[in-house]
Amino acid sequence: MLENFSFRTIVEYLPLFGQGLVTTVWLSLLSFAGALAVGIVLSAMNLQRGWLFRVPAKAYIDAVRATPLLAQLYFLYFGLPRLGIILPELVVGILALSLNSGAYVAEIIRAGILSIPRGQVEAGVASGMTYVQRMRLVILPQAFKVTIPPLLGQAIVLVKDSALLSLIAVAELTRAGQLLASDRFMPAEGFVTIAAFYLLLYYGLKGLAALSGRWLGLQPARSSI
Amino acid sequence: AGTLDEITKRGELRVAVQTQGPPFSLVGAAGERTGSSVELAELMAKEMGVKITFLDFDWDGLIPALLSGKADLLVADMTPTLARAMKVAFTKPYMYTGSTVFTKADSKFKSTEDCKAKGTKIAVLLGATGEKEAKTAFPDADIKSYKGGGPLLLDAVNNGQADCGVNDVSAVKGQSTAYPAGSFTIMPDMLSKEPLAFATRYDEQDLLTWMNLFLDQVSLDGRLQKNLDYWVNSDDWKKDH
Amino acid sequence: MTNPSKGRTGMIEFRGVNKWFGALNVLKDITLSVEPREVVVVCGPSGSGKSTLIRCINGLETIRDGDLVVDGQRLGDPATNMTRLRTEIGFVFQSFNLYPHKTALENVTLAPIHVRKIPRAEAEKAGRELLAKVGLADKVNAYPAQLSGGQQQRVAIARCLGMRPKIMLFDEPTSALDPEMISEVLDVMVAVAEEGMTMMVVTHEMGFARKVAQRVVFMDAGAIVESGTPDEFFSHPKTDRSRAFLSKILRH
Amino acid sequence: MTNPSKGRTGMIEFRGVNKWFGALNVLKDITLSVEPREVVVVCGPSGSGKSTLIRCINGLETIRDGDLVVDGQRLGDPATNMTRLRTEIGFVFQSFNLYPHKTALENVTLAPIHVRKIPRAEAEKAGRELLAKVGLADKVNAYPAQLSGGQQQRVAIARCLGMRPKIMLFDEPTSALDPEMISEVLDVMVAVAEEGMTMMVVTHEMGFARKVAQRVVFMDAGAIVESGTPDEFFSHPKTDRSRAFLSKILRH
Amino acid sequence: MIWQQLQSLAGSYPLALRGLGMTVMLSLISLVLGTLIGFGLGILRTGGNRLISGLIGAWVDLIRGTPFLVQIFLIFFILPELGIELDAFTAGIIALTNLAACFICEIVVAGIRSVPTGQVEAALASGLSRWHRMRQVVLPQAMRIVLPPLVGQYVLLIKDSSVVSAIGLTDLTRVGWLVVQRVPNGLLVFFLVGLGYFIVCYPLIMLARRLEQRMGAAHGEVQL
Ligand SMILES: Nc1ncnc2c1ncn2[C@@H]1O[C@H](COP(=O)(O)OP(=O)(O)OP(=O)(O)O)[C@@H](O)[C@H]1O
Ligand SMILES: Nc1ncnc2c1ncn2[C@@H]1O[C@H](COP(=O)(O)OP(=O)(O)OP(=O)(O)O)[C@@H](O)[C@H]1O
Ligand SMILES: [Mg+2]
Ligand SMILES: [Mg+2]
Repeated sequence: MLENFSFRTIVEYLPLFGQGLVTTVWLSLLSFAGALAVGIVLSAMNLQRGWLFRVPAKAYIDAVRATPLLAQLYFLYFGLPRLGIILPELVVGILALSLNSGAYVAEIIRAGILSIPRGQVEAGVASGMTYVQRMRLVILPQAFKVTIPPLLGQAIVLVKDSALLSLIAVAELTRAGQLLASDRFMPAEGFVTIAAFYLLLYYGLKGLAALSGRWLGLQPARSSI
Repeated sequence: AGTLDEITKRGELRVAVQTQGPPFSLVGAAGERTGSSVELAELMAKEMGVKITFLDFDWDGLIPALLSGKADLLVADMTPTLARAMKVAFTKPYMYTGSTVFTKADSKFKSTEDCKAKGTKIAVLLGATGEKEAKTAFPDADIKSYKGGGPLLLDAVNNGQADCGVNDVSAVKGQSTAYPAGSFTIMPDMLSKEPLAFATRYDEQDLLTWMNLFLDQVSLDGRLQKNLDYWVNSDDWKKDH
Repeated sequence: MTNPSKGRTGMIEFRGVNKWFGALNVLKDITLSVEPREVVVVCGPSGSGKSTLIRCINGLETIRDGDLVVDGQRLGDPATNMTRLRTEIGFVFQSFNLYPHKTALENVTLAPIHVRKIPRAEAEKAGRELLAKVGLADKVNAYPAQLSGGQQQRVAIARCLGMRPKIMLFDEPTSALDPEMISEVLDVMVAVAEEGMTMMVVTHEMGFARKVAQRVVFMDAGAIVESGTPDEFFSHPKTDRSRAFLSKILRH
Repeated sequence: MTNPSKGRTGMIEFRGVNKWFGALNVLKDITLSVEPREVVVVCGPSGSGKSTLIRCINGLETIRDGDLVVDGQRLGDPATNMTRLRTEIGFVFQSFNLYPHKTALENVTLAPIHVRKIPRAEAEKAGRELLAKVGLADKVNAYPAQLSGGQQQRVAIARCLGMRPKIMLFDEPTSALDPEMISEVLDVMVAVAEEGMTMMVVTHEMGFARKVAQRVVFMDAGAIVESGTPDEFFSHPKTDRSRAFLSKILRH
Repeated sequence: MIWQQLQSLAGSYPLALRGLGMTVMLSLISLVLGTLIGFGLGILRTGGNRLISGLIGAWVDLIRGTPFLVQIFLIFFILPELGIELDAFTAGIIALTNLAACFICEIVVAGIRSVPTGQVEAALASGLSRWHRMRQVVLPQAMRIVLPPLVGQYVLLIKDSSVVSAIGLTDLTRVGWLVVQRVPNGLLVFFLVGLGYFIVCYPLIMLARRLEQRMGAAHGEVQL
């Protein structure tokens, strides 16, 4: 397959890959925004003392983590119409990605909040702040800092996961490669190109993570033991 | 030494299949691999006097398997387009079929013409020839490409995620049997007439020649027709699988 | 700055207070009254319950039985609004606990703006004055990480003063500091005491105790073992335990 | 226990040592010689380079220019086996740095078993004796988290002694301790000094300096500003900087 | 109709069991191998050698940054062109092991870096060799940080193993695809597939949470 590797065909398909890339980027962005929303709500529920909110949030997070995205996607895609809800594929896809990533985001936020030293909470309590004030003024701004890098890690996962949406007829990046593979029978060209584009996105996000780390003044990791 | 020598020496014919669904290639209730194409391949191995090994790939893996030499030939309900033939060698066609349009029985889309309306949601299979044809036949429609086989197209149309589906007529007929009779309307007119063929590599000329001869033979002695009558032109297979 | 409170009773009144952590009785039948404008130093061996004692006063720990009345309000009483009460009590931690994401000035103004609802401009003006008072006029916009330990602790004290509390509690405010920074913090504490603040200070800085405390309270194993003026306590400790303790901390 | 070394030169010899952290010159032209069996106390304000100075001796920091000769071996010389040399040098940290997942005895025997290749049984016997010597015979099987700070630091000293080093370095060994625990650690250090160990001790415990040090070295801003016997240094500090420093740490 | 589909599904249980077996087998082997290799890579990556550390870093990035499907294709279909012929199962194991090793390497690196500098310095100061420092001092402490995300990563890898169906292995997800040909009810079929994964993964998630709580308790986790 490699000896006849045809760069010309790749160039010919480049506009298609371009469109796919654009779709992947904006649907990932939307899904990530959704995941943040879902994650914030879930982690807020998860941090409650009472079981009423905590238990459903935990159950949801576990169920999402323990099952493949594919199953979740089909669950929504085939399941919603049975309830009479027919949504466009893109919407279902973004919903599935948001609901899936949201569970992971919730865990990241929770870990971030719990990483804030006890003394910070006590300082807030001692100066007469209410729970909401403490959260808003003391804990969340600090937790925000420590959650940025893992959140960007989750964004990387989400971008790669979005490839699964090609299954429900969303024309994103992976699909462009599949098209090249099936129209021209050039799988190597198709998939290597996809890989290159995903790698590009990966390095973009990684660079962003490094930059944000520097902006936020996080310590660079020690390099050797 | 040619591929045929190799196969004989190996004592094994390696066939890549894609399990697209009835009637060409499916997995029966007990997990057995069967279908029209599958039985033809088995017949080939029998005539060669070797045993057969099926390599089961999804669409993504099918072509690489052939091109990388993991499989000797590829047996699927595949249309030999000219673009594809730039890469792999197709046998002569062993049957003709074509894409057709189907809708849910009580749909407001009653004919192929109805489906040409702007914004109609049309389900096709990713990479299948039906995808191309739908694009030309329904330029104003909203074409949705699905992966994972014909039955999912039926499911999408049945659920209302698409208004119509376009797929190989034999596949639609075969696969709609999983639904209560009369669930779907299959339009009588065809979007295209297409051959189906097996594929192998261009560096396997001996095997290609042999396969063409095989197809001639089985159509002359009626075994091909028997296979097609059982699998494609009737529901007889449902009784056994 | 202070606001001497309602007549008879002490500003802080422990009456037979007990506290348990699980099976451990960390405060044993504590009875203690601190008058308005009084400065009380608490000392004792590690684990004797000093921190727990003062943390009860602003409700960072809850007590099991006995009464604890602060500024006339009984803790644990449903009628007592703890959040309100806490605004009357400043608490200085051993480990400073400044908000690392806020500048010195923001640390000082955060609670006045959001809890006392003082207009930002006014709060900032007061904040600058307070920082100047603790000798940090030039560090107004520095973040905690840019300050030495002694400077951080002085910001923490200014942060408490910003709420104009009636009571200030200190939990070993100098023991996380380098030796040369201890005096700069003690100087600020002395100044606060001299303005008439009611203070309870857990510390082993005996120089400070001699200078400003009206009373030294010695705790051991959760109980108040001895209590008296600094002179009495340092010159004539009454119990073996306090003698042993003093010999250890004063020897080197 | 000690093993006085090869004749003329000091056990530790700094000759014109310089060290930079980036643009910061943290050690400036340090020249200093420590004789076998000598005890040298290093003091000075925070950030003056005291820790850096003693960390260079066992190669926890590397120097940029100048010579540093320890026990006759020049650091940075390819012929010098640092890992070997380090076994001759015990280092006691401010924050103890006991291995939290090992018991007191395991902390003491880890290096003897794996580095000195002493049979386990023998190492454990020696370890128990050492723990007894620092007053912790009953804590042999306790984990660090179950020990007080003073106890942890005593285990850390025993851990160093277990390697039978020729030199012991201490970096503020008591400044993370509660006041009553300081003396128990200082007592152990005094005992070690009295057995004739070569020691360099960064500390502000002036009682200790007066008692066992032959020399006090005062550092400021990376340079050795003054050096003399404890009596000279405490009674007649020669420079303004040392006077100012002493007034701060001795005042309270 | 649902009833008929359920009956038809029930008939496919041997296939489903085989698929589940394949998923478990693949995951088990590659997770064990991946853990060993991942620890090795992690230790090398935190070592002093910049070249080795840089190479490992670049490799991990490459693997994390590209779709697993592409990796598996390269190993199964392209390696033969270099004369390395692998059967599908071996190729699947190699691809998954490599993926696991790369993710685990990152976790191990984070764990090792979380061990306080003082611990390493204490070990250095007492003359412990690099191997003993790792073995006796750093790794045992790093495990506290490593274990919970490690188990969490196992769950992700088990789910990723479904991609091997592209090279012709019949794992649990592939069984779903095959069955849906005959029983065209995506909701039902993939619900059951999800259930299969849930049965394998949920205990691991519980384990990860238990570990996290144990570690958290040791650190004194707080209520807000
Ligand atoms: N949250 C807690 N849970 C259980 N036990 C606790 C808790 N906090 C403190 N203790 C225990 O209560 C006792 C008193 O603790 P406290 O911190 O009040 O002592 P302290 O006198 O302040 O000591 P130090 O000088 O070390 O600060 C100790 O034995 C301590 O171990
Ligand atoms: N790893 C490092 N990187 C950069 N600068 C450092 C590093 N370690 C120490 N320094 C700087 O070097 C100077 C000397 O530090 P050192 O720790 O030796 O001082 P010290 O006298 O031990 O102070 P202290 O009493 O606070 O322990 C300080 O200004 C410090 O900020
Ligand atoms: Mg305390
Ligand atoms: Mg130091």
